Amino acid sequence: MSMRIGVVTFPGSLDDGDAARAARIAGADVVRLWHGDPDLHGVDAVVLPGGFSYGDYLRCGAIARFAPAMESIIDAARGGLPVLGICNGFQILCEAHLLPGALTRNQHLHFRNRDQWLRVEGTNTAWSNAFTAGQEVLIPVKNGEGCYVADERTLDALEAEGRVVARYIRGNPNGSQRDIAAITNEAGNVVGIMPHPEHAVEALTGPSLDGLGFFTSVLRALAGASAGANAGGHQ
Amino acid sequence: MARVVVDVMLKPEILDPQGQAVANALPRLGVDNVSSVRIGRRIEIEFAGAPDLDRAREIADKLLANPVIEDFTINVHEDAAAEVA
Amino acid sequence: MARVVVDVMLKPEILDPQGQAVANALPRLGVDNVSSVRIGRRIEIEFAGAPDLDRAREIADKLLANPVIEDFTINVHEDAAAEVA
Amino acid sequence: MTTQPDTSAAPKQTGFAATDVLVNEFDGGPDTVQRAGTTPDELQPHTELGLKDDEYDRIRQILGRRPTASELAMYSIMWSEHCSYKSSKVHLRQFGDKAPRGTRMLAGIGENAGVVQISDDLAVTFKVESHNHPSFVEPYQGAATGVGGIVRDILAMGARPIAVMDPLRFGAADHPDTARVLPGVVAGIGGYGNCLGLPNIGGEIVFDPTYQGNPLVNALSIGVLPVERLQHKEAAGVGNIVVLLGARTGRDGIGGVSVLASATFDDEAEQRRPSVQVGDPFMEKLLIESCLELYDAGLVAGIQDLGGAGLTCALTETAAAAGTGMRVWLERVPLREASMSPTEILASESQERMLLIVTPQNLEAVLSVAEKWGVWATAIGEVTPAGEDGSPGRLVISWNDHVVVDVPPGSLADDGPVYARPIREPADLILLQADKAETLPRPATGDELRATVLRMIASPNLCDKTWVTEQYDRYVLGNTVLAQPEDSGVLRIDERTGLGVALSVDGNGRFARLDPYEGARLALAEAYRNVAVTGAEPVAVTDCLNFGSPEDPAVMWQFAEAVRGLADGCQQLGTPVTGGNVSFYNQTGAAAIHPTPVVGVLGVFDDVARRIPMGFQTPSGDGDLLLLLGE
Ligand SMILES: Nc1ncnc2c1ncn2[C@@H]1O[C@H](COP(=O)(O)OP(=O)(O)O)[C@@H](O)[C@H]1O
Repeated sequence: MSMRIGVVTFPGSLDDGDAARAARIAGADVVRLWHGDPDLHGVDAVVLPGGFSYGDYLRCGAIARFAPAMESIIDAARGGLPVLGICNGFQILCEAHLLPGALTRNQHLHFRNRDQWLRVEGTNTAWSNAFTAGQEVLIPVKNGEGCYVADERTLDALEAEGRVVARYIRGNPNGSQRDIAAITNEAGNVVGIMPHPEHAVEALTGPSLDGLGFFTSVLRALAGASAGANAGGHQ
Repeated sequence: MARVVVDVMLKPEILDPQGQAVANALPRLGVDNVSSVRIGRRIEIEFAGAPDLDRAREIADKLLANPVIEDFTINVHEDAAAEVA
Repeated sequence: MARVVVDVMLKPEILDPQGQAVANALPRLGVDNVSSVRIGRRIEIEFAGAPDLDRAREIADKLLANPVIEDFTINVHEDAAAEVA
Repeated sequence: MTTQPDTSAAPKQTGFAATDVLVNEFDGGPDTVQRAGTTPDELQPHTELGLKDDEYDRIRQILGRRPTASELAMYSIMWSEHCSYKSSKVHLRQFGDKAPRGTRMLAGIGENAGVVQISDDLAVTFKVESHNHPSFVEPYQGAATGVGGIVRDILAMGARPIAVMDPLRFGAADHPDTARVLPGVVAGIGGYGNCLGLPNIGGEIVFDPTYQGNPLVNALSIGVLPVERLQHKEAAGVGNIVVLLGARTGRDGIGGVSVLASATFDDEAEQRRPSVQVGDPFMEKLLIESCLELYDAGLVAGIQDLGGAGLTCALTETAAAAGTGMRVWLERVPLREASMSPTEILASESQERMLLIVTPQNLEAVLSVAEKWGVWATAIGEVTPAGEDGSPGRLVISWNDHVVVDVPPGSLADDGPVYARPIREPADLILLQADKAETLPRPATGDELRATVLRMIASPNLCDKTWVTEQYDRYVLGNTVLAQPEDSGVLRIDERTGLGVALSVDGNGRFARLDPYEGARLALAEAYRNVAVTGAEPVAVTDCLNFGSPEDPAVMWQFAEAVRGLADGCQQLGTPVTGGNVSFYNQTGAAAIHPTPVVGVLGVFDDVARRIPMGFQTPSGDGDLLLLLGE
């Protein structure tokens, strides 16, 4: 049975259709979720897409975090549901305290869109297990507030626990501390990533196909989990 | 040490999408007694020597506020002792 | 009418690129006695009835400020009579 | 009940804005139709509102009395150059007369935007428009609302907007004013377009001192629609409800269109600043989603965007197009400031609003879609019958039981003044043309050639534009096949079939200054070539004609020549002009900008996978043959 990935649309979500397309190309069934609906319709994983939810007025992600769908997602994520936040989705996950730290205004103060090289480091997550540690990938960034900040203790902990999922290489596009582009929570089911893997899934429209790995990862993780469950669970 | 605080707010007749977005979000937090929210900028300027109000006004006028759509007010804060939450 | 003002500023240890950009631009205006500029948000909340400080604190805490990077202060302004520039 | 506009709350004198003259309507309430009948000799500020004496006389003739304050404001807006095309109309006719409409065009000049069929079931709509003057006054908001405005034109045709482009002209790159205007304009275009989720797929950045006091900010948008979703602006169906959808109405940009875009632009700009509007791209995004949902549910009988001329334009155009009348209750319009007068409500340029015509049965459903998306929707009026003798209906607008407007809508929308302005070739043209390129020194040695090439590459007009284009999202929506640094933007329209389009915008003001006829043809040819070399078949043209004051015969000559050139070029290529925009009064004092026709060409691909990018293809690059085609 194929896996069902939910993609949430908030007012002001922009890359929701693209996230859905990427999940579909990866082989998932896509379920569109509405911010105002607390019912997650039994999906196996959730993507919080990029965009400017609620115009990103006040702070990016600050208002979206209180959407009824988010309340359910926060609970489910604590229970292990795989959740990927891309760009605005990453900001929402930080605002919801599912991930540590915050995303602030790019240090050069401009919105920046470019094709960006990343090094995937943490491959033990639901969303990055299809990569090999150290693999270099090319994925578009496009954000105005993508500068990741956290206190030194948090940053040290992220590094020590292998929770930095990806780092910017060959140039940091926004001033993120320690070149952080993506992180995960302790359990590895929740990942926030500032660049846009959903825009690197087709040769015609993207700079590479490297983004697909994030979506195939979760299918692998889910398949592994259900195979494990069928086999009577993990040791 | 003294600092000068410049508060920059949109002129009252100018649309404030930020404030509106916050006001619209409040009912979801269970808040229903707020009639309006306006969002502006607060800029704290620290001077090397004595706080220089005239200078601050000049900076505000030229750099901090956009006179087309914004007004500003200036205050001196002797080591800011506002009620900290 | 009374309004509650919430000032949200980045914590001192968080880099403020906007403030820095302003500070860097000052010498070009001939200003050389400013030692630092920080830029935050000023949020004016008007209540339907009496100003509700507790409510305002709750809103600030949950929505207006992100405690990871920001601090806030709250004040009540009785029909704002600050020095208008 | 008090009906007096609260003039004490009007906080400021805004220089030359319609409201200052009109808000002080009179002691007992607003200026009503009834009062206009009994006070025929009351002096009215028509000159301040940009109406000529004979134009004012015509209004009195049409109404058989003096206009009310609100009516006067409406005529001044609708008969302004910007809205009425009064100086350009006689020339623009050539577009329709010369180039064949073709079988693809579903809607053409006169609609909000031209619509071109690209497959059995899909069509695209595209148009380029100017927002020059507002962008000089307040670069960020001017440019942002320029994008917002053109996107609503596209939306009004029934299309989902899918991309934007931005042809820009600034003064000298090292001029201090350019340092103020350019970053604001770029940030505004990016801020609005990025937040709206529209990829930016190309544009132009040109520096020339001619634009120093008058930069050009043109914005193009393209949208896609199923053929059967094409929308119309007619307020058809007597008894249908008029619904205002989107943002609340405030004192934005009152007098903006008639003042900013229809008068010579000079130092008084300072005083006109308050007529700037602020854009809210988030609201526009909600407006787009709610309109599309309404279209798909078949709930819309007619629709018109609210652009520069606000409610005035939307009400009169929808009614005039249908020949019906309309009854509007202005006090129902949701306001940001309660103290607004009826005239202000009619003249407001508040952004992010649309006017819908819906049947009474559908009203509930319309309101609930709006509620779902969190936008205001308010029934403000209804469609009324045409006259019993078959004459068009009347637009009757009241405000708290005072009838403040009672006009034939066609007299505002269609029967404005038309001028055949005098034209005269600029006196300096012969001298300019005599100064040929052949007289310039040429690099004679290898070193000189090298130095010339380096200087050219480093010049602001030719250097890398990434510092601008990086601020625009080109990926969103996931259908961008080519964008910068390519000469055309290419979009996939249909994921299943690979159907796609190419778009290029080009213009060359320096060339047009030397020869506006050839300059316009050159702009067309360049855009046409840019589209053709991607592999797309060019099928349609849009244009934005940026010129100085039409009251200057030399400018008018440039305009006439450019239009003639563009129309002839389109005829020769067999490609119709589907829509566009005229921007006059681009000048500082007596000095007009270079005549700057900006031309956009749309091309179609059956399969966009066959597009040809401009770079050499790796890995096969080695050993490929280079061929030069043409003379
Ligand atoms: N204002 C702009 N907005 C978006 N794209 C732009 C803008 N200006 C230039 N571009 C893009 O940058 C690229 C290079 O521009 P330019 O140097 O003007 O190219 P060319 O001279 O070949 O027309 C093109 O793809 C063009 O579409």
